[in-house]
Amino acid sequence: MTETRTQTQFEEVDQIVVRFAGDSGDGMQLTGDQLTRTTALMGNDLATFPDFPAEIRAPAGTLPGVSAFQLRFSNFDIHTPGDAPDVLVAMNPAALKVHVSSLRRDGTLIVDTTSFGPVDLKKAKYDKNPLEDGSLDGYRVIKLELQRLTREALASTTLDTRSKDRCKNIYALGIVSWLFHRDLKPTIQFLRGKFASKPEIAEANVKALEAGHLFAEVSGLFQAAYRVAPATFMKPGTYRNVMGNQALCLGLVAAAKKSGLRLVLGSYPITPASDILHQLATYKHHGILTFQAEDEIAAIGAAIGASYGGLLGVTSTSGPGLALKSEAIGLAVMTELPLVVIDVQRAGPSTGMPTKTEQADLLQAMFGRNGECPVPIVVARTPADSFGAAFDAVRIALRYMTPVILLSDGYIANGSEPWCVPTASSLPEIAVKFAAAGDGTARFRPYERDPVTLARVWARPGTPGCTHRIGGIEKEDGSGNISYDAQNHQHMVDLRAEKVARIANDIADAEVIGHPSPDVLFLCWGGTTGAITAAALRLSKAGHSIGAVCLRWVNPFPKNLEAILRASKRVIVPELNLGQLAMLIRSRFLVDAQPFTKVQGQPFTSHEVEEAGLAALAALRGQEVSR
Amino acid sequence: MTETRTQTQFEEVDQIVVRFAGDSGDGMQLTGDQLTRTTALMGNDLATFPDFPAEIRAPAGTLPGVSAFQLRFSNFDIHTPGDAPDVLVAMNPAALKVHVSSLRRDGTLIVDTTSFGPVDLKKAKYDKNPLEDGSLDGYRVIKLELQRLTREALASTTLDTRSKDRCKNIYALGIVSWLFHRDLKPTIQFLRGKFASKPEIAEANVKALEAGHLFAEVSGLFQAAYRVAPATFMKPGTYRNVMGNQALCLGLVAAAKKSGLRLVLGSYPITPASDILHQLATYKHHGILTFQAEDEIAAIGAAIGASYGGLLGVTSTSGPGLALKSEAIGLAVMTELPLVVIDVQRAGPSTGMPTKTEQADLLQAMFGRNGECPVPIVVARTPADSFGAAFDAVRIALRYMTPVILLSDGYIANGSEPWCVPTASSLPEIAVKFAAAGDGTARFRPYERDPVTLARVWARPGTPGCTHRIGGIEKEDGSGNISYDAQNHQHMVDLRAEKVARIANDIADAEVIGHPSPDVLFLCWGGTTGAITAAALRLSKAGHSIGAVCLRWVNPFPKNLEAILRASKRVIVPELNLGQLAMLIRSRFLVDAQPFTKVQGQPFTSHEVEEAGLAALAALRGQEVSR
Amino acid sequence: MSTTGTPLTKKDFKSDQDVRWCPGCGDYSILNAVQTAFAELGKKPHEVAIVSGIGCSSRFPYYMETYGFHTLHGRAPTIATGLKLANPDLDVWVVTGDGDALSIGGNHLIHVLRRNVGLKILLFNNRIYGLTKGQFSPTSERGKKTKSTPMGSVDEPFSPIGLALGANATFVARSVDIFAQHLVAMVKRMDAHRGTSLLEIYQNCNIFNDGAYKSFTDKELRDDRVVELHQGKPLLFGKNLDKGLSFDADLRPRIVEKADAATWDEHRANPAYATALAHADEASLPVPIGVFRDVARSPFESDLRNQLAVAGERKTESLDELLLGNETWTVGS
Amino acid sequence: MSTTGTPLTKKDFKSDQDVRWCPGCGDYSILNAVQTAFAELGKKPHEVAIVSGIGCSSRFPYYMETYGFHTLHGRAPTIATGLKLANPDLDVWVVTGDGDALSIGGNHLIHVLRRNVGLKILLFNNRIYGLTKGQFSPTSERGKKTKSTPMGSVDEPFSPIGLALGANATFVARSVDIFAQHLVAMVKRMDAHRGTSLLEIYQNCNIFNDGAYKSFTDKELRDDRVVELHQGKPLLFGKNLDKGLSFDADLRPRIVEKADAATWDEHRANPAYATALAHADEASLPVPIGVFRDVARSPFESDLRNQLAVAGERKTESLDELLLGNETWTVGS
Ligand SMILES: Cc1ncc(C[n+]2csc(CCOP(=O)(O)OP(=O)(O)O)c2C)c(N)n1
Ligand SMILES: Cc1ncc(C[n+]2csc(CCOP(=O)(O)OP(=O)(O)O)c2C)c(N)n1
Ligand code: SF4
Ligand code: SF4
Ligand SMILES: [Mg+2]
Ligand SMILES: [Mg+2]
Repeated sequence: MTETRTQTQFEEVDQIVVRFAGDSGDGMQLTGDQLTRTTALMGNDLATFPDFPAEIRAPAGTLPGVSAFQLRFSNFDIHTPGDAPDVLVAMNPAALKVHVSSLRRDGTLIVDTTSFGPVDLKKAKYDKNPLEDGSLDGYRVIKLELQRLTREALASTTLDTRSKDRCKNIYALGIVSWLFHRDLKPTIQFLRGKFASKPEIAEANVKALEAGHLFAEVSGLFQAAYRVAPATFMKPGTYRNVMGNQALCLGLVAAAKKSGLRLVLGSYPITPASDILHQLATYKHHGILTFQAEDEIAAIGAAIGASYGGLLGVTSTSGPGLALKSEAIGLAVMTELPLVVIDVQRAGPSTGMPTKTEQADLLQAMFGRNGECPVPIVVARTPADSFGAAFDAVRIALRYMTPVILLSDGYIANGSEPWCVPTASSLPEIAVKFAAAGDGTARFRPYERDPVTLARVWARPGTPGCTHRIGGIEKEDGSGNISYDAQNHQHMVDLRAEKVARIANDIADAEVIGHPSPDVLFLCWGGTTGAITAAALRLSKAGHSIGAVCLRWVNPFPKNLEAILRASKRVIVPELNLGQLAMLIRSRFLVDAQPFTKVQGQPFTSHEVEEAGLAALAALRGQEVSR
Repeated sequence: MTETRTQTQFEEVDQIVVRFAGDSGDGMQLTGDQLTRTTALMGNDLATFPDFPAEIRAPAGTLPGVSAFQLRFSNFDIHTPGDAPDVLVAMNPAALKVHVSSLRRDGTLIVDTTSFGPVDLKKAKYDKNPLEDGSLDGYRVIKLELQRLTREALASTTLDTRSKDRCKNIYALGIVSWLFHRDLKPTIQFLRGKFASKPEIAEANVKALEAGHLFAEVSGLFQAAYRVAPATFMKPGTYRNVMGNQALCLGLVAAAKKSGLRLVLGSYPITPASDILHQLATYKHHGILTFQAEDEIAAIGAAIGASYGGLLGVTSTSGPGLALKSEAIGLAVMTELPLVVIDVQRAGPSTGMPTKTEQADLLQAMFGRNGECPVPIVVARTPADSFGAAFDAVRIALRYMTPVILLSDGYIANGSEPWCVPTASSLPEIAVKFAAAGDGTARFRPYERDPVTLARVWARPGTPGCTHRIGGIEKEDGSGNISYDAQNHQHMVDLRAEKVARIANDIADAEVIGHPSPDVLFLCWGGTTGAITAAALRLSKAGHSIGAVCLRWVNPFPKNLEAILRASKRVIVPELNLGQLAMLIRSRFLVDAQPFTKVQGQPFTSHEVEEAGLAALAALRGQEVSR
Repeated sequence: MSTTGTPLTKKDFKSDQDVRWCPGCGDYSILNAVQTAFAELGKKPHEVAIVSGIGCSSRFPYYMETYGFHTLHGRAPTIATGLKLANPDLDVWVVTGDGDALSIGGNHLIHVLRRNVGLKILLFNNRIYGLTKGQFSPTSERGKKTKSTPMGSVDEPFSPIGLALGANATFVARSVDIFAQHLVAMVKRMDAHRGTSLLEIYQNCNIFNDGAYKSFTDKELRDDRVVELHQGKPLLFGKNLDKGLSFDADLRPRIVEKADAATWDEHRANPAYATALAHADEASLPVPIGVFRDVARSPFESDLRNQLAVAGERKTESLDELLLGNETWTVGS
Repeated sequence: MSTTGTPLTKKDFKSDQDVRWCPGCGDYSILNAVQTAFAELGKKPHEVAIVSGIGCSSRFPYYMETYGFHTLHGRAPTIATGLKLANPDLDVWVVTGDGDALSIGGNHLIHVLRRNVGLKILLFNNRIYGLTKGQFSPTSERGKKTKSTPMGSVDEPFSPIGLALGANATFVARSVDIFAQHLVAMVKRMDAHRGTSLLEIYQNCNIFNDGAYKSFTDKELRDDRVVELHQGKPLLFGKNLDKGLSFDADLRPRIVEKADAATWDEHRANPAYATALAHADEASLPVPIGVFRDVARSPFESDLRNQLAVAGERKTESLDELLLGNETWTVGS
């Protein structure tokens, strides 16, 4: 059969969307990660979407236990992990049940038939065997007994059966690697590294990988393999693949270094923000201090304390944690200390659906504190964009002496894409000036301000001659003494608002993507940026007067936003909530911005957004005609 | 001199505004309270405004230690404690310094000259003696050595000097009582009650009161005494004087009784909400259970637990405490339990100015939680109106199975006014239905709903056959089982929003005060109601096309609000914040509602509001002309 | 769901929900033991409410055919307090983890203990954060390498029992997930106590902290490494109960001859001895399980309810009287 | 504000702000004692930071000519922790009240104690909420009648020292506002300790809880009602130190002949004896003041800083290297 090897047909395509789905014990995330790594190294553009189950490990074979990973890669500029996969690998009936409906009509379904007995089907809530009842007829179904194949491939090893079975996912990865013409080397390297202390296991996995690859080639089950040429549109530079939480951490560290300040993270674990704590904890050699506190309040307390001490205080959490931090954020506003508060949003309200994504904390970030308590809000728009968002958050926090809330979400946090790595020297310096030591003749005035930014002076405890007291009670401007004076309070409330408003002078203008002066404008923020960018680009390319603005700063808005909004005839605000940004825009500009929302724990598909855009355009044309 | 007694001139006036100001140790609040009681019993309409210092007892004689109490009473319908007092009683230089500027030009200033030495003046930050430098020239100044007068009056008693001096405020009350023709009896009764165990002290106080009264009459210092006839406009009924926090508590108890449920208050002390805890703690004989928890979170936790247990859970706090409760409010939303969360707002942000008033927690109440987490919001508008607001909060919480946030503020909480006491039988019944015991054949479904209100069924733990599990994770409608299903989540998010929206079917329509179809409409909520009502009534009476709507419910809005807004030509939203209701109105109705704001820890004066109304009207007329 | 008739069995306390812990998790044994104990105690499902926080352990109520409330991280004691105040006759249990109870929820825990609210608290101590995938917890040993502490933790752990004693707890005990009989017995002891009873259960998390208690719970080691506390009995351990535990002058526990073993008294008013055991070194001394302390103090909810009763006797007042207050005036029509 | 030259005096630690406690409040004596101790310790104002929560007591930093941070109710330990992590050389003090530290802030308190963060905590215990005008606190005696408990509280109070010991605190002591010399001495002892030191200070609130400690602090009663703990010395009290304190078999403290007095050892590894004293009955036994416990354990912030140093030695990496990571590819121009 060896001759067939040379006969492999390669079909050139411009993109592939593949999804792995299996039990949470099946190693789907690892499999996806490896395919992603290889794909990144092969120079494609890519985007990923891992979809975790809520439980650590729900009972094997059940619907709640299904874990999935989707990868899209291409030779052109992509912005989302794709709507419907071309290829679905389903490792058991539950995975099939949950995911088959999203497979493209005529897509390829690779299904492990090992466990399709009555018990397995029942666990997956199947009445009949889907492999037999014709319900999969529309797909190109490839049934494999993966367990048997893997065991056979590893027959010569000394591993016990259970350990052999654990290599099943890697065998499947081998198959897919052949199918998409992916290099095996990076994965082999990874496996040898991961199991360095257990060479037997390492080699068994390598064997399974290669066996899967060979099987795909020789079995003749696949009509052709696919090849996606490297992306060529990308701007020249050095690239790496990054996940959102990872890029966010790198942005924090880079900004800390550029400001010359040590970073102190106070955090308490919570999905999907925990990885920020984990990641930063590995940067101790960069002087990054991480502190796992007893709760979210202690975490932000420590961050505030660190900032008071003259370092860069950061705290990371998700929605319920942000709720707990609200009182303390107020203290940071009142004491005008720099601070970055990261909220990686998840589906709410309350505990909600912790492993699912949503964008419903915007108004909490804006208003979730007692009193008039303005805080600037910056958002991460894509996995790689999290770097810039974090960098910007630090820059503004230090320049304006203010807490900044950085909103990310579960979708970007765990998703990944290629990132053109900036050189350290290309990053802007962040100037930080502390109060100089005094000789004790003049009383130090902690609320003296920079006339441009209104930032107050920052004195590091320990500095001679700068002793001073601050706190959460209203204070007299300049001296910082406690004040209950009516006019002073008005002045300070206005001033704190003005300080945040002035940040607009220091942030980038909004950019319109797609049609440069569109009739229909999508206005979005955060993690929906990928889907909206893709939709705006496609629709405008197709000749529609549709464009998009994807905000980096939500508070304050960029200065040119109003003009852009007024120039367009219809503003659509796609959001994964019930219309939170829309509400801010409507009240601020009195523009009839229309929310386009979805609250299902899942990101928008580009398709959904495109339809909304076209519908808006059609309605507009209809109106124009009827006028 | 006795013959002068009969010669007393009484000037009939329709209203009086008097303010007492002194050291926090001087008993100004007690003095004010007594004058208020008497005035209430004499059948006047009245309104009060106590203004506390931040400290328990700041050093005697200093500016931060000044405590004040303002009383306005009348024979006509009044809505605020008045802008500028007619009479100011200043017990020391600091009190004079802080309050003299608000005294009406040509007003009467009664000043205790006992402590105007250099040290006293310095403490009050006076460079020169204001009694001598002509700065008080515009006022009718009456200088009294109150300490000496009081000591003389009590010369025959066995009290030590310090105890004698403590009667100074009561001596002053005697003077004022004569001046305003107030009955002494209620105060005498009070003094004898208060000092029942110390009859010597009681009698000394009574003596001081009577001596002050006599002194005022015989000294000839006053040209005339004033008489304010009882208010006649008042609807027939039995009246009492109530403070806001007190009325609020009575509303809670009444609603609990009308629903047949025991009330459990979980609370943690915080100014200005603590009195709710104190007051309810005295209602144990009504079955009211109060629990002083370890913090705000435990307080709301206990309230939620009580509601889960089938009782009426209530929690009370102020702004910083509401921030801490935000996560738990989300749980109550998700588990759809009835709960009343009371926020007596104070000036923020952060610790802010705890003894001062503000209305800046509205957006926190609306949005201060993670995820889409709607909560109805009811507001107390005046001290007496707090009764109805609390009653309504309970009624809706139970009818819709939802947490309700009740917003009050420091100004209404501590202010007082006459209240026409309803009879118990005139209050509406609040129907509560618990799930009936089951026989165990059918699984209990805790998320089955009333088709009209969407309220879920409420099962009291302990009921046979109704065992069920609830929690903060998203749940399947009907069964209440945990669900991560995308469509179910959308359904539940929409449903929770819809449930709150439907409350609009159950609340009173908005009423326009003043001009029935005004060109300029004031839209307000909460504690500014008094000032805005007064302004709207006065201006419309004066022929201006100005009216006002004072909202009882802010979420949802009453159904007829939109029509009212659209019918008026200009909407002004006066608020003690930077424009929070205005922002909700603008985004919801796309109406150019203009905020008119003040953030100074003080209520609006009617005068300020009137000016704003007239300015708006003038601008409108100008526009109309120029069009 | 049966609520009448014949004596109930363990199965009657099983809900219809699939149990979703990792295969092999110690939580399964605890679930089993609690269901067994409840059945043996003759409880009725509808008379029990179980309140939990957030964590793997806090999923517990879903699997019990009783009333259940899965609340917020760390806040279960507060909600359970409200529930118990609302309904003092209800049998209220709290299920919590080491993170839930001692990290974010530490304050609520010590406050219910001091108040002695009639709650029965099962603290699943796996010395790790399970649900958030393996960070160290306030009971993790020093130097613990986890995702959030790649170089090892530097936090000194709490002794949950020591802390509870410091908070003046009236009933404190310890058991182990796999010591099924002992665990059932401890659950029954808790049930008998009036006021708060706290049971620390050593629980294995086989995914993120496997073998945390292996060194003294393994079949072969158990006898020599565990000492059972029995009221009025000497502190003996070893296969043939041939070794003893006593206290030195500084009250440090130490291993002694059988004859010199100290006698255990769980009823001592002063918690000092129990404290001495709670802070004993786990590595060098046998690990105590059983009841550390059991003393009587009136439960919070009954004291509070008593006040209502007394107040009700002292003063009767109609709603009308309440609303009118003491001082009114009338405006005629 | 002088920061150089000649030795500083108490006055150098006075800020320019008017002190705003009620006349007669015990807080004045404490302020005085701390200023005295700081001066005698040769501290420099700019090297000290005082972090407080909210309460009358927490106004303290405003009156001290040092760095100061008046934070949130209950949260001072968290902010002080961050400050100490940021600057381990800074001399960080925490001022808190019984409500601030033990009610809303209880969890943060026990966590800094267990971690042994290098903070010096002055806990002003007046057994009442002063600033909010007189509700009972977690240290108020049972049956306390206050605004929020008109029929008396039913809460069992905490022993702050007992709780701290339960949390594994390394330094715990007690003093009294009006025992000026003792108080100064205790502040100095705290200063010398590495890690967290907690000083409970009995403080009179003459407005809302006047005379709370009168029964043993009054001049005439003091000798018979207070026992001072001294390292290595017997527990003696009485005018002529003629009475002793010892422990019975159950470790309950009891009054004995001078000769039979127990010897005090604050360095015991096991906190059981200190616990026994902490929970002793205040009404019937002399009240202990002085150092209950002083043991060595490395402070949290130095352990954490050490890890940074070790990590820095193990691996040097430029920002460029960090950003690039291990796997990159290049797109040519
Ligand atoms: C307010 C809040 N913070 C953080 C979390 C995330 N979280 C969930 S469970 C948990 C800790 C679980 O540890 P433990 O209590 O020991 O329970 P286990 O899973 O080990 O049984 C954390 C940090 C949360 N759900 N809510
Ligand atoms: C979040 C929050 N809750 C409540 C309060 C109100 N409050 C201020 S101080 C205090 C208690 C003060 O008692 P304690 O700590 O004993 O200090 P003391 O005044 O007695 O010195 C309370 C409840 C607050 N400021 N913030
Ligand atoms: S993660 Fe650990 S504690 Fe959680 S279910 Fe799995 S084994 Fe049990
Ligand atoms: S209220 Fe009490 S604690 Fe507060 S300042 Fe006054 S006397 Fe001191
Ligand atoms: Mg755990
Ligand atoms: Mg106190």
